[in-house]
Amino acid sequence: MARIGVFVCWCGENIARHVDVEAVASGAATLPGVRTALSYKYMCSEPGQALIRRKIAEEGLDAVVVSACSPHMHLRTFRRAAEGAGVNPYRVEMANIREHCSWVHHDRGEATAKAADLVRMAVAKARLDRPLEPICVPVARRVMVVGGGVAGIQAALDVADAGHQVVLLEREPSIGGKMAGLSETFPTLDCSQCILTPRMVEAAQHPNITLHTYSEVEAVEGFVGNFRVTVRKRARYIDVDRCTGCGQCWNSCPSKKNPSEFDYRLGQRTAIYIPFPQAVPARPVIDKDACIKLTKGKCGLCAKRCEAQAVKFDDEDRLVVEEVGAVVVATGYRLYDPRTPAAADGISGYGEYGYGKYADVIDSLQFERLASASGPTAGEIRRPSDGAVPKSIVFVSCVGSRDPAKGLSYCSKVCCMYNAKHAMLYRHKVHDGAAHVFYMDVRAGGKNYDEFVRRAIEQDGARYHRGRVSKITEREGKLIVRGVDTLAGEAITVEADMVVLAAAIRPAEGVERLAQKLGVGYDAFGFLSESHPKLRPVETNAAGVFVCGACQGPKDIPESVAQASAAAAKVLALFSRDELSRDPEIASVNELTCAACFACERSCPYGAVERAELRNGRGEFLKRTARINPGLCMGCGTCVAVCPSKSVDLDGYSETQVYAMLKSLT
Amino acid sequence: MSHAIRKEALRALVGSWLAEGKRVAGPVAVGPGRVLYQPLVSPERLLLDGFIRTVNSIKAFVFPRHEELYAYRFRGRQVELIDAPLPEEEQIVIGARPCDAAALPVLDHVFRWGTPDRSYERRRELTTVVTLACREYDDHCFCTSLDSGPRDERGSDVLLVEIDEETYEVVWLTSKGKDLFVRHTERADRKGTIGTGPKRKFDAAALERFLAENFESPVWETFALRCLGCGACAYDCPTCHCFDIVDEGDRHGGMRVRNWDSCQFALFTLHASGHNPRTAQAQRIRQRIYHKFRIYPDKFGDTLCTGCGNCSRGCPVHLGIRPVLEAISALERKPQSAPPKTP
Amino acid sequence: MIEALRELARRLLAEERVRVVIGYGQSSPQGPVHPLFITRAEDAEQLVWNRQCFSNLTAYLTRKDVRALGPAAVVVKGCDERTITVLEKEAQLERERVFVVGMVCEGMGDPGLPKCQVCDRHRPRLADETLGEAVDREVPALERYAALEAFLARPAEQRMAYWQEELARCVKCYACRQVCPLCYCERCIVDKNRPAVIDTSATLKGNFAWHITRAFHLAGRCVACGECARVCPVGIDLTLLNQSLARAAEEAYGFRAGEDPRVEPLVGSWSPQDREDFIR
Amino acid sequence: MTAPPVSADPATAPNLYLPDLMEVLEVQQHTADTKSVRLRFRNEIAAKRFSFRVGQFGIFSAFGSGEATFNICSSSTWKDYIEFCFRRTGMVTDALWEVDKDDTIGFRGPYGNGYPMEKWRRKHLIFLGGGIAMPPIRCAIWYALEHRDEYGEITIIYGARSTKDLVFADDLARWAQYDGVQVIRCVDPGGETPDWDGEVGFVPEVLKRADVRSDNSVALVVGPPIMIKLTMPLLTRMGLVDRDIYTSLESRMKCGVGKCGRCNCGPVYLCKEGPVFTLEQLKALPNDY
Amino acid sequence: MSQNNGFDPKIIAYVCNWCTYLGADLAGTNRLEYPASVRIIRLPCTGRIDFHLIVKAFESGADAVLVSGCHPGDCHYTAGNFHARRRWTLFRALLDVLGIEMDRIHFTWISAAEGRKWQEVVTEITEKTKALGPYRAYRRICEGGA
Repeated sequence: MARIGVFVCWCGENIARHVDVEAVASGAATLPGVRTALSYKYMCSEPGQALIRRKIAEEGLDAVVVSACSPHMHLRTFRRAAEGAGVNPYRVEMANIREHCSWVHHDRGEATAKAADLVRMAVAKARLDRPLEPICVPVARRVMVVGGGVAGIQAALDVADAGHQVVLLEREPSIGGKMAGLSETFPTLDCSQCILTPRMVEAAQHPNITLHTYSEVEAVEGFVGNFRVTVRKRARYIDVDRCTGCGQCWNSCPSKKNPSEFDYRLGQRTAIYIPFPQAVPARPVIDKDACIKLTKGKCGLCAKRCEAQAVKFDDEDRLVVEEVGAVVVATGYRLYDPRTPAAADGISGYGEYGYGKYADVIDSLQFERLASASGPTAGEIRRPSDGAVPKSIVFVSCVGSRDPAKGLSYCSKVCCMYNAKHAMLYRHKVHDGAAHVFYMDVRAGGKNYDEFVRRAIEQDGARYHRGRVSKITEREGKLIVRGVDTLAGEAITVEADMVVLAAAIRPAEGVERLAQKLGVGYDAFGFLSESHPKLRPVETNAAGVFVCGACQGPKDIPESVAQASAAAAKVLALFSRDELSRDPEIASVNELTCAACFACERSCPYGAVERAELRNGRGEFLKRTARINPGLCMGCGTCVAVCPSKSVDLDGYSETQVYAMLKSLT
Repeated sequence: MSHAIRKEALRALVGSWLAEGKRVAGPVAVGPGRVLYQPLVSPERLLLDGFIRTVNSIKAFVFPRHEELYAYRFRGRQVELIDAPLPEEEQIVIGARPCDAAALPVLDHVFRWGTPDRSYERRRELTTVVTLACREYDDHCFCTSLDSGPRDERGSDVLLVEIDEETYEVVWLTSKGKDLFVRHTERADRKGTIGTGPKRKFDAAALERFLAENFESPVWETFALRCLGCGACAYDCPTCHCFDIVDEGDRHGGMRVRNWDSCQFALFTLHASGHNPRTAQAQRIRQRIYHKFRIYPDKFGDTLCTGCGNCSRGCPVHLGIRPVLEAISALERKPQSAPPKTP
Repeated sequence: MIEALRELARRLLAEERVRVVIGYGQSSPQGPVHPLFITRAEDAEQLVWNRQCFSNLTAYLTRKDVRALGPAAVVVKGCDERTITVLEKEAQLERERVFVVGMVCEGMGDPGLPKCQVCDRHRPRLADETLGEAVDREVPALERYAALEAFLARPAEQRMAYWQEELARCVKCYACRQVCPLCYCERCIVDKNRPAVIDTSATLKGNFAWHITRAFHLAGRCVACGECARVCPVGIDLTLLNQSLARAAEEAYGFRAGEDPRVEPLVGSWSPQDREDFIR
Repeated sequence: MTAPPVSADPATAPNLYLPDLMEVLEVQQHTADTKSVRLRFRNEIAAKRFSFRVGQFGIFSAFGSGEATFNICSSSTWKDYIEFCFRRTGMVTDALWEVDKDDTIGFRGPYGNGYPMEKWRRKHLIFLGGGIAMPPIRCAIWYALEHRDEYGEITIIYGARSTKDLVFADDLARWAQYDGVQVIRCVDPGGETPDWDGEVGFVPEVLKRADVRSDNSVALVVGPPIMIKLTMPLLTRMGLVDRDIYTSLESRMKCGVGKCGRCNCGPVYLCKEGPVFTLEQLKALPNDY
Repeated sequence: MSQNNGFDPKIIAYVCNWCTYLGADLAGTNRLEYPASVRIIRLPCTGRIDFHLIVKAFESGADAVLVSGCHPGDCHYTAGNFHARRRWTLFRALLDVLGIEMDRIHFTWISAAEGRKWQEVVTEITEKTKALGPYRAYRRICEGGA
């Protein structure tokens, strides 16, 4: 027979005011299996815990029910206390008579009755708690950082500098991410590439960092401390080890008129190319759809020119497996596409702005390239349609952002700042140019941020109009921008040579698929979910997987970098342990009754179910069965629900326990 | 000379019983071609002809499929037991088939063996069985192969034998039965007549001989593959009486009940140790046959089967006892030959 | 057709492609048709094929004693064959160990069973060899669920009353379970008692729990062969329960069990777009 | 012919299935999954009425969970309590596992035939037991020891899978104290511990090795089917005749009074005509137990 | 319908540990009052909640059942609630054909941030259930016998 102690907390007045704690305790004393039941002012206080420990000793208790606050508040506390007195921590239950009772029910009779029920349920459960031991798993001290933007690079360098191996994964041919394409950065206006490139090189040359560019995550197995990540290295058609990056190949490539991804289609590149001069690694890739050799079978000039003989047209995708103990996701963002019609994900665009229709309506990242010294116009602001220098530019804020009607309700956070920056840069380069900014609100929270915006307006003469742009049309090579100035309360029309749309920031393409592979949650917009918005900002609900940068939500550079270092710190904390102990409240299979239909396997979010064979003492085959890998099981219990013969059960929330709780309510 | 009752008079009589608040049960149509013994709500629903046999049997009225044995209440660490009240209500089963009625005296043996089963006894007392002799039969019927027949009187209190379209002869066999009918019959000069029933399908003596030697015999495998292992045969059977005892209740207390059970279920004999003497369906089929045709007769002198054929009629794969017994007597006729290879 | 069937059975056994042919037999010309297991080529002439071949023989494919015989050939109708897909998806049989003999079927019973009235699988599609010629008639889903529709037209209280009366007759003989090709669990949940999930008593309580469970365990699996209802000794129309789930699957997910071997089982897969109009 | 008159008047006849309420006096845990429970009738009259023969069994209730059948493993000579021993294997034993001093459980019985201890008088006794099958032997051993002068030499060979699986270890020690009693404890190979002072090997082997007096002897063999199967022939070889070799069969039982059909094995109902059989009778039974 | 005021309904709530349970905690922290009719059974995830639990709840005398977990995409175990959602959709069809009173079974997504929603939901279903009265139909089933 279980020997249970029930400890009812007053929580000062918090519980006692509305719940007759004495009555609850004396009622509990009569329950089957209960040896002692008493109440105390503050159970979580040191004397309260001491009381529990003493009673455990005196009454030889083997299970404890604390009737107090939420288990999310103090279950750990009381488990530790009970363990200290020799009771298995997993034989401690809590009845939440504060958050779920005294704080929400003020009729003393009702509250007390409910409290009694909650205690009865907890006792019924505690009676059936099996003593459990934490599961220990070794930690592979090696991290994979997914995404080679500024956040990823930062995280990688921090961990690598601490002396641990890092695998840095980048989907593009070069690391650097969005920041590598920016012109100058607010609020200091220092050159983006100038500060980033050294870090890129450092990452590439760091003895502890293995770089996989032009690569993506194919599959993820395993669990915290022991992930097996399969990486797809896309065919580059270049032997990276032989290639010296001399440039002979791309200089000789006849296929020159391919839109440059790096310049957001404002510039062109050859079929064999490096995305930008400072690319890391400085090794080209061949665009197999543009390459004449690969499409038509002719040409092959690059190969002829390559002294290192690094060009290999027969290259293929390769899968490599990396074993790591933790994963940092830093996949960054993409810009919202302002075109209509609605994309598959129900995010619709602004057809009325004519993006994609008028060559001179561009988005902010395209403008960054125009303003960048390494850009297609070598830093001169020239409009795409005819290369003329625009005499007036309209910058439109909140294109997509803060607009639930378009499917995005959030603020993209950085637009206000870069709009000001863009206006400024434009005015610096085109002194007689007119910079109009249509905005909803100017959000310039941050060190020297507001000052920066004010500078744009006051010193650099950017003209700010508070209001949305309703329509953009074209007339005789001019863009007619119609909008309202809600402050002046009048409709205004601006004739512009160019329009720059501050399109919303969205998570990078395909991040949902990655999240599913990693078991990380994501919100309706595809931004990855942190464990706790305040207290665990870089952790996720998938143990051992961390997030940083814009994949978690819109961020500017300093924030992303800070978060990257935070993620690195978490990784290092994880790596400071030889082995991890995991919660043992997991599923297990009754292999004798399992029908081997593997419904559990299909429904397990963690791939923790294995197909196994049951053999007798002499090793003869008896039957097939499902088996749970305790290392992988996270204890969600979905397998229990789908098992037709109920041959799977979940410790801590077992069938017997749930039914016992129901019975305790009869 | 004999006693007779016109059919509509009989229906009226049933109506009057119901009016008196008596519990009356009889054949009722519950679906296309499906007739069950059911408690009657009105005499109109009573079905007297147009079907061969009910799917279920009348045993349910003396041995319900679910019966409280007693109740228990938790009183702290003590327990209070409340004996189940004895059945009080008189009940009349009308339109029973002879093969149903005949099962009752057979069941009496086991329920009275050594210590009598109280509630069974009580229900037997309270139940009056009005049997209707069979004019029709089907391939499944084999009463005549077991020295029974379409007007077997065993277990009946009254036997009705059809005289013509309108009238039944009323033969009362017990005072209980007489009391029910005595003031409601008219004199008739004709007696009810019915045929000789289904042709004999196997030789009971041969069966006896076979069972004496062949506990281990391939014949038991013969039908095992086909048998699905459900309990339809046992539950539709007038004589099958295996039961289970379980508790039902909540945290305050509950009932200990007995439920029908069947030896055809794989778990029927599963021991706590995990050992199971009958792991194969063949063994379970064998047990059913042996229990009915050897064990029970040896112990109590009666065959635990009345040849109603329900086990075959209700069987999802038309198995049941008869095909097995036919196969056996086929073997007995030419003992040297092996059993049919193909089930 | 029947000769072709016997010939095929002979061949399969003679060439030892299979060890047993699961088909239909008949003890006497007018007697009932029952499952038949042919293990010797010379016995193949015992096979029959007529409008009384109700049983869904795939139920035998998962049985230990049948499996023990070795590779099997099974005779299926269009309605039965879907179970093979489901069983394969659920790792209950290796398709290559089973030779599926498809019989073109004009409907069983006279008049045809309700399911035959709305059958859209007169000709099996998944069989290794199909005997007979006929064309399928596409039956609009609505027609397939007409009986269910009619039943659902009754108010809820009446539906509840109906089931209370029907299930009161259930004696828990488990014929519905034993005959079902997809009820292959080694230990049925109703026999589980640590803890007991379902009252074993044939009371209304136990019967509701049982039939809810039986039906729901077939959610997205039941192929509507209708055997459970056909064999119910007390005539409970279990197809109504199965159909309610089948229709929900078809409506909500465009899913029909056993229809397409490439489609993943319904329960155990999901899509973020799944409907949830009933969730607040 | 109609049914013979009812033998007993149901109005006054007792309810066969109604158990007596027992107070738990003591619970003793023997292994990780076996316990024995000592019970006393809560009702005085019932207590006085009650008597049994060793080898008989009872049906024990954990109210709310159900009934289970166990041999009464105490000696019939102990008047103020009875004992039973169980292994935790199912729903009912899960519930019994929870019982504690002062709790209430139900008891029906005694049922079954029991051992013919009178017939065994003035004979040497050989007790062979395996694992959890010790209880049905224990009652007979104690009975014999309580009537020490009526029986000859007593040999007890008891084997378990491992030292952790021995039940009633303390009894074993006490029996060894009696004159003319030889107690041999053994564990399966691999089941021994460094400090194990008993034998290592399976019961049949140990029996072969042991020096056991077999003239004018009866043997009681209880244990797993395999052990019985291997031990019986040895005893025959030692010169015991089939009717002097006894065993007690395990069986699934529900009613205990020959009605539920569960324990039927060939011509016998184990609950009424068993569970104790001689090898002679066993050979007559079909292989269905 | 009568406002059975004498009757306080018994409502069993199966909630997931990570969203709805915390939502209910938040309701407490914010002192949001609501009827004391609900008894929460905390499970790790809605994925763990199978149809038996709903049946069992009614068998144990519940007048209504609430099943609640994380919003789609927020599942602590990434997909548990997606699995659950599919099963519920199907199960409701079955209950409907059986004539089970559908307005006694409630499904909600309540996040850890939605203390207010928890309060609203509990208040609402309590009122609704009060209006419906005790679930006599299922009581009848449970006491129906054979």
